[in-house]
Amino acid sequence: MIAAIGTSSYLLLAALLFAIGAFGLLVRRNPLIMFMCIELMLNAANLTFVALATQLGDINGQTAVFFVMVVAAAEVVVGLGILVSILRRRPGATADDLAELKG
Amino acid sequence: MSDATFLEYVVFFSAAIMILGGAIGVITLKNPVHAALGLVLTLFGVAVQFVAMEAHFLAAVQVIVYAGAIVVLFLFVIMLLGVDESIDLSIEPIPIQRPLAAIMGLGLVGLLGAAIVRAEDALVINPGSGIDVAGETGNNDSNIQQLATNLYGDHVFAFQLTSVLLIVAVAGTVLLTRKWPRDAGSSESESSDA
Amino acid sequence: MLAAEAGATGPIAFPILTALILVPVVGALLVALTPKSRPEIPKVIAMMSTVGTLAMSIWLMASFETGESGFQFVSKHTWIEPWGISWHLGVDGISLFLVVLSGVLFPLAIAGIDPHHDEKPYLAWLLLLQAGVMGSFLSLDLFVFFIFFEIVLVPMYFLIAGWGYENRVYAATKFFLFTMLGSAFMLVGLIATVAIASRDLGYTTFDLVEIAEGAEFAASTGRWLFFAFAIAFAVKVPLVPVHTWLPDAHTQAPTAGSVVLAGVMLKLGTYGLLRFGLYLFPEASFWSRPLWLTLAVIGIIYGAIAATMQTDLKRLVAYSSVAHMGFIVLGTFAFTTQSLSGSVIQMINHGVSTGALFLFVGMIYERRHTRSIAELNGIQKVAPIFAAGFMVVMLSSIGVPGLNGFVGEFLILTGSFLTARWWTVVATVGVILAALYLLWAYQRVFHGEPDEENENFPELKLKEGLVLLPFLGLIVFMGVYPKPVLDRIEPSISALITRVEENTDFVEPAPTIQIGEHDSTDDGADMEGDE
Amino acid sequence: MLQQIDTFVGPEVNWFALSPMLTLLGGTLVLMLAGALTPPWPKGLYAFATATIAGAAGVLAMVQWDDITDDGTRTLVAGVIAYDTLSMFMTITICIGVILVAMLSDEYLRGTPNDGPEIYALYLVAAIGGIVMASANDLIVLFLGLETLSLAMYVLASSNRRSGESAESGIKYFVLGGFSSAFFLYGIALVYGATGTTNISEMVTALQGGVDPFGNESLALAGIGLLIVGLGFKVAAVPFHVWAPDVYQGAPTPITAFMASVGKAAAFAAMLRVLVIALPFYRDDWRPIVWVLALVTLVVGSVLAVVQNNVKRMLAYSSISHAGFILVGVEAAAHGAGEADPGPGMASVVLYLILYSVLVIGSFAVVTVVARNSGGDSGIDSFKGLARRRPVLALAFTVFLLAQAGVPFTTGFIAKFGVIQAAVEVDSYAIAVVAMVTAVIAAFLYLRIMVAMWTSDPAEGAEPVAVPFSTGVAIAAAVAFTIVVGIIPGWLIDAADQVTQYAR
Amino acid sequence: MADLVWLIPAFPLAGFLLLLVFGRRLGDPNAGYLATAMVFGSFASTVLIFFDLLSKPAEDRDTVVTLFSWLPVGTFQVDMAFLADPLSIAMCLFVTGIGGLIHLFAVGYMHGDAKFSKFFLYLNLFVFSMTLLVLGENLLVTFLGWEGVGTCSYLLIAFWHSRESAATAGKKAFVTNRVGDWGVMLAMFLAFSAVGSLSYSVINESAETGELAASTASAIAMLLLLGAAGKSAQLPLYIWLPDAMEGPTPVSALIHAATMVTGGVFLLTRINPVIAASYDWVPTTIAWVGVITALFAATIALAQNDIKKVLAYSTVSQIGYMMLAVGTGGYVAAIFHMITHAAFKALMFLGAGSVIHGMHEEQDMRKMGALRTVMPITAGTFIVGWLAIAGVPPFSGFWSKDEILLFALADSPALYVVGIITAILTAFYMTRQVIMVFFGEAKWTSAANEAEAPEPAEGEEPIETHDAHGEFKPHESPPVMWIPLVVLAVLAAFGGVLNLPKLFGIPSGVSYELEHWLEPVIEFGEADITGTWAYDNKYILVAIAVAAALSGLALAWLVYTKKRIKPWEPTLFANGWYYDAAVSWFMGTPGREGFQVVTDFDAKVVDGAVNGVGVAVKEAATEVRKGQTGYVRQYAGVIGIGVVLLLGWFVVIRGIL
Repeated sequence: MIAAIGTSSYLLLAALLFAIGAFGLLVRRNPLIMFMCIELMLNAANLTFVALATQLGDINGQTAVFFVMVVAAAEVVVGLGILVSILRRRPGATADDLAELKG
Repeated sequence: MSDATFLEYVVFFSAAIMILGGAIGVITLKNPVHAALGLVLTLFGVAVQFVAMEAHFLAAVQVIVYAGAIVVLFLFVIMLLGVDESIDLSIEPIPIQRPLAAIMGLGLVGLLGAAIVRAEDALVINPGSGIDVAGETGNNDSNIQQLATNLYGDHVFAFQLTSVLLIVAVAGTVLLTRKWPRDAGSSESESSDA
Repeated sequence: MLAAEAGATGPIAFPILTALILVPVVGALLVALTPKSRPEIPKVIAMMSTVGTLAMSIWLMASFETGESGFQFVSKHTWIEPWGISWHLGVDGISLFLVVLSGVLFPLAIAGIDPHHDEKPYLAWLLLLQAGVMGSFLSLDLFVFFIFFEIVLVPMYFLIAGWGYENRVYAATKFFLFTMLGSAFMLVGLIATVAIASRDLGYTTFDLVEIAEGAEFAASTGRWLFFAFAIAFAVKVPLVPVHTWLPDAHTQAPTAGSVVLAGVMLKLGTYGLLRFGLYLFPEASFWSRPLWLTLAVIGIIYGAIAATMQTDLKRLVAYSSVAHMGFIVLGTFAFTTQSLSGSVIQMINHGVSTGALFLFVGMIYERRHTRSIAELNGIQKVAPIFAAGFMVVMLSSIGVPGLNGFVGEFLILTGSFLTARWWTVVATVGVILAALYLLWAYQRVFHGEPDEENENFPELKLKEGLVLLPFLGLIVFMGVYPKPVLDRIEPSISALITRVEENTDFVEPAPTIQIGEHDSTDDGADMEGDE
Repeated sequence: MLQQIDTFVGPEVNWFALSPMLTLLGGTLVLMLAGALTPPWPKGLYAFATATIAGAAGVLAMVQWDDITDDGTRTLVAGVIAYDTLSMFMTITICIGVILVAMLSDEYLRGTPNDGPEIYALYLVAAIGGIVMASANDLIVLFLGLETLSLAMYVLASSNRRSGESAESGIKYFVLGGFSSAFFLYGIALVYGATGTTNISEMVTALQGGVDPFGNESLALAGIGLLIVGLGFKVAAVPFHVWAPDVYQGAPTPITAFMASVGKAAAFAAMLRVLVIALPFYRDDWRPIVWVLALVTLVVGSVLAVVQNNVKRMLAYSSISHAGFILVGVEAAAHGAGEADPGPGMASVVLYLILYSVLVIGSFAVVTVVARNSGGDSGIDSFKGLARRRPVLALAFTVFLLAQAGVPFTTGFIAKFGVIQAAVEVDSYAIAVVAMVTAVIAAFLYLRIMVAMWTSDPAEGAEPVAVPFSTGVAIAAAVAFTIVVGIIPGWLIDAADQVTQYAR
Repeated sequence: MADLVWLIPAFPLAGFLLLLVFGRRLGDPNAGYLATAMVFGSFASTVLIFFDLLSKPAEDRDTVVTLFSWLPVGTFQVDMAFLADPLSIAMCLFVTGIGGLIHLFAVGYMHGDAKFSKFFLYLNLFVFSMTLLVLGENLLVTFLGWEGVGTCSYLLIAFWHSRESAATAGKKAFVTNRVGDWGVMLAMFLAFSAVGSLSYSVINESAETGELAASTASAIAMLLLLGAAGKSAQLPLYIWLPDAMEGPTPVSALIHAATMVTGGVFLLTRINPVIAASYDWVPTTIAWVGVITALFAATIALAQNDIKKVLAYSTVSQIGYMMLAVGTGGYVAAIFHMITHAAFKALMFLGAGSVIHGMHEEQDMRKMGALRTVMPITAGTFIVGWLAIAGVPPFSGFWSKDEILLFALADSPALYVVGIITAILTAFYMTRQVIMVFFGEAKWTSAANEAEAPEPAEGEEPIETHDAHGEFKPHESPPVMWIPLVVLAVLAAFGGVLNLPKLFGIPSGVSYELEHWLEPVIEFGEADITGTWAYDNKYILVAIAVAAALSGLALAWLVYTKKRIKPWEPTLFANGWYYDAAVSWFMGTPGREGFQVVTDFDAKVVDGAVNGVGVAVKEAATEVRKGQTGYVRQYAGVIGIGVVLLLGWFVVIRGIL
């Protein structure tokens, strides 16, 4: 008899996704893709929320996910706004090109 | 019964593959457009998992908002700015960056994994619990109702707060895209209202 | 016990001590507010305020209850109620004359020295400085003491950095950071003292007297706390090896700065050791006395040796301060009535003598624009009166009997010999060295034939003479008739020693044989003229 | 717990209790609409309106303060908002920050395309976010507040489109901010998993006795770790401080002032909420971390500040070391977390926050004026001889710098004293000593600026600095506050001491 | 009457103050006369008090006059008090008396000096301090005078301070004396810690009653001996005295011959009970220090050519005799010799001054000779002094020196032998001097040329003092200068009557006057030599002494007049056994280098450490800030590492435990 899929499997999956997202943010230079990585991390969090909500039989977790989605949307909007305003002036700039401020 | 569990397995693993594959795609594909598509894949996978966990409404929202709005937004910007030229990932200008990333990634997986595994015994799913209220009430919209009640009940303040968040988005984009010397279109702001 | 007497004295009608602090502050504000169009006003205001302060301090001394060991003119008002901090001021024999000294030095420094540029801020800073030192000497509340102890850094920093000589910024910064580092530990120790004391007292208070009377510190705790305080004071004194800020600060500071620094600010350290070392932590101070005695003796010899080899006259005087302050610390930690009284009176005398020395060096710099001993010579031939004045001050600094320097040194050594014999034997060597470096410097600067730079060295001006006169007067008076001062100091000192004896197994040694008793009666008032 | 839609009744809402936030929200909307519909207002009016609104909110908060001290604390709107002295104290702090920043933004924006209502609207809305963070009784709400604040900050940081630095700081702040808030969110998720709730009150009850419902704490622990990451990022605690210097330097100076005051205040308030109030039963787990964070933050902040040559950057690093000081206070608060007598830790933190906010805004106000005069260059050279060109301004800056150095008779000293006292009360001497020593190192930095102002002559061709009216008022107010409260701080300390009666 | 003792110092003090204010206005010579008058005033009051004491019974011939309480701290009570007793009054008599004469002489000698009034200012201050030293009721008042005279001697030696050598000599004198003062101060501390007082009465009483432990007494005595060695120019601290001759000659006469340098002897006499109460080796040490110094200085005097240097070394030698007396318990003899020595040495110094004056500041005896022809009075008086010091009866020196030798023999033959040898040498070198200066052929005619072109070193000295005749010729000094010479000559000749021994049927009524006078003070310490072989055979001693003196004279006559024997003046003696040179070398080279090392240590190591910290912080900061690269991705990396560390702590360390 095979054990049913435990919540922990979902959690592990989420953790993996989260790690990938974080890793991506560190290795990718294209700011857009860095945003995407952040989205990946947020999704991992969502997955965790839902998994735990199911586990706990508590709806709050799902509500949280709902809010997270709104936040993600707003974040992307603002982020892209900033990005656009930069890339307008400096087309094709990568994250590494924006390093005048240092020290 | 065992079919059910088997089906669960199929769903879970296929979705997991979608998620991880998409994620890998995001961080490996050179072309941003492809990366965006990878992101879509991941999002869909997550949506599937939501369904598997009977969070139907969330699954729907996931598809609509994420895949629908956000990714479109990404693609839109990519098109707008034409940042589709690809960056060579084989070279890494910052010396210790990759090792750093590796340490962090593995560290995260390892430590979070450890935490989850240690919590596992307490987390074995027990069918029947969970939020499958359909069984209890026979009302198929139960999940949505539940969510709604919770949203407008306990979380009404947070719900209202999201509007403030959106105000920020609006004001921000207005500010960021106002014409300074010569500057066209506040396209983002419109799309954010969508 | 002290608290009781303080209560007995009670707050008096006119809060003179608060006035002593506030008058300079007001003066500073007025100076700062004077319009640019009237450049002569600031000095007038400054003089008025400092002279007023002086008058008050004289009145304080006059109406001081001789033979009273407790705190007098106590005024106490709640200040920061939630932290148990109160504006608690008072004087006793230990602080009285330091207050008077601060009162005396500032008007002279302001009258005697001209800052050359930006007089307005200069005077404002000086006045704030006076308020600061007054506050530190008068406060009986740990918090109040600390803030004054700390605040004096600011005016002094600006005085050095703004009106100093070639290396002023370096010196000022060094001075500021060095001292601040010391008080960093002190602040922690101070708060810890209060925290621990509050466990005994049952309530939180920063009141020095209440803590000293009410709280019992376990030996180990007390020692830690004491050291936290002592570091700050050791830096301020300064004791070798944390003294190196002093030569730079002294050398680079403007003359008035040096005068005040040597005259008053160094005393904050020794005063602190008395007030917050011996009084607050008798056990710890007694326990650690070998360390302090050793450091003091090292300071005496080391400072003297370093002074001997200096090529910069002002630096030489600065190092001589290190040596002299060493005597004070020696006396402080010898725990005898003589040595402690000697320390207190030596604080005054060192303030007067070294202050005067710095004035002279300043005048030399005004005339020759150099402090280098090598570039000065034969001044006595062209400016005999100037040289004579310098000679008197120098002799007092050497410690020639009949002048003030001797009184303090001799009392310190006599007293220390009872409890710290071998340290004293070494310390006395410092007396020889003092003669060595000062006379050598004097010979190089004043004796010989003046060369062409020095042969037009202007003689002492009347104004300068008038500024120096009080110094010389004090030097002679304190040397010949220190009794009135000693009489006011002694009761507080004996009280202090009693406190140490109560808290340790220390017993002040008495001479082994006692023969005959002394009648210091028949003070032929007419005969004093002949001394 | 499921009821039919028709029978649904939402939680009762105490509108009065929410009035500060509502005022600010209303103000935001008015400004937004004004921006969209009305022709540009006469100069200075936006700023004035903003200040008025913030002032009104602050006054309301004070009124509520009495209300709270009279009939005690409670939670609002289904228990997601804490209605207590802590939130009110922070509300007032934030409102003061907004007022001052608005005053010094006016002139700064004059003549730029940004001279519209949006910036001010963002100030107000960010203030809402901060207040929510400070008074959240639910982690999700706290997260939303944090995002509101952060998003506004991202925009503001990059709002000066003429300067590449501004844009760069914006993007950096955004990327790293998103990164860290993802951690924070994941942390919430894990804690939720461990405790079964995101509501702080329920969390505390769930954790009573330190045992979580599943008898296994590893999720909770991991979650706490991630929460600290998120918070540490917001308060710029080493090693999560990396963004601060660049962003502070790159952002428009008034914005920097806003970040350093309102941003920090809100973030630390959130930290108190999450760690001290929500997780007292894990205090032995997170206290050492806070200790270490405080230590490295103090050291790195002060040491790195010494070698900077740009005043804005110096102040950025110094604000990092100040964050270290506040962390010392948090560490002190940790000892008494959840106890009947929590000790002076929290009080010292909020006291430090309000005092430091005014200080730092004042400092940046001076920098705004000076940098503006020297074509936006805030290098230390542009401060040379300021005392000759504008003695009063130099004096004001000196006051701020001395206060930051912790010199007596200024609020800076009171703040440091409070924190050190709190730390010593709970016997964490080591960190107290370290804090004081690093304060000395940091003092060197302030001395450098003072030397530049007082003892060196102005660069040739440096015309006297023009001090705009509103900015001047702001500076004057800040100086007055710094000195007056520095001399009579009793009342403020009393107020701060009350925040330990928090609701949850 | 005796309680007017304060008048004695009061006069010179008044003089000092008056000159301080009006000195310049009075000018030359009135300032001088004022000062002289003051000193004679104090001499007069001394005489009055002397007779007052004389009128009292011997046992209560001491009066303490307390002016005011000086340093009252707890058990430590020091009064500004004077003690008028036989010893102090005896000292005061010759201090003020001879001092007055020297003042008078100086009026003429310093005539025309630019700083005439300042000179007398200092002189009066000196007399004031000296009287304090003598009259002090306790060690501290004595110390006050002790340091006062030291300071005045510093000021007066360096009086012509633009001359480098003078300035150096002054400094040397002060610092060397300070070394002695170290001993005196420690002695005072010890005395206070032992008996709780510094007043002589208490200290001596405790010594007499035996309450003062022998060890303590010895320590006090030895420490005071160190002080005495400094003040009285004994080995090893004598080096300052020869250089002190840089000062004006009246100063050499007053301070460095007659009065100040005897202070050490006086101090030891003052505390004679303590010496008596200490271990036996203490007085022995004193005696040997004295006698060795005597011999040592005499040898050096043999080879000096500077007229004043000879007298200086002879002074050292003579004081050595006094120390010998003190060490052998002959306190009366010591004081006796002190008084006679004061007379004849002052006489000779003033004579030398007169000679120098007449020779226009020439001090080298090789350029003199046959001066008796041109300055008869000076020559005559000088010869009296010469006979006195040579110990030729009946001149005063003979009596006092004989007394000392008596005690020496009573103590130990060795001391006596050395004493006699010294006596011979003394006679020899003094004769040598007299011959070189006053007899033989005149070499000063050749010295004329030098005088025309005076050495730059003496540039500021007035070449022509009072008579302005062109061509060079030594001349007799004016009356104001020779009158004192005559008076002193009389004293030098007949001073012996003060303390005639019972010999050759001298009526016992007049014998041992001084001894009876001093009885109450020194009775405890005075050694009782009656019954010793020496005491019983005084005649032999007298004979030996006379023989010694005459042989010395004869030898010198043969050498320097008859030229029968080649003069033997080894450079070793001429250079004072290189002792001074060695000390100066040590101070100059290793001592100075040592100081330099310490100073460098301070600058480099101690201060270097302080600055090093600052540098270190900056270095560290510059390193660390390199980490702040500006790459947002790297920042993310840093944060990530932080995350991993935190999770590590929470999950692993806290979680697994």
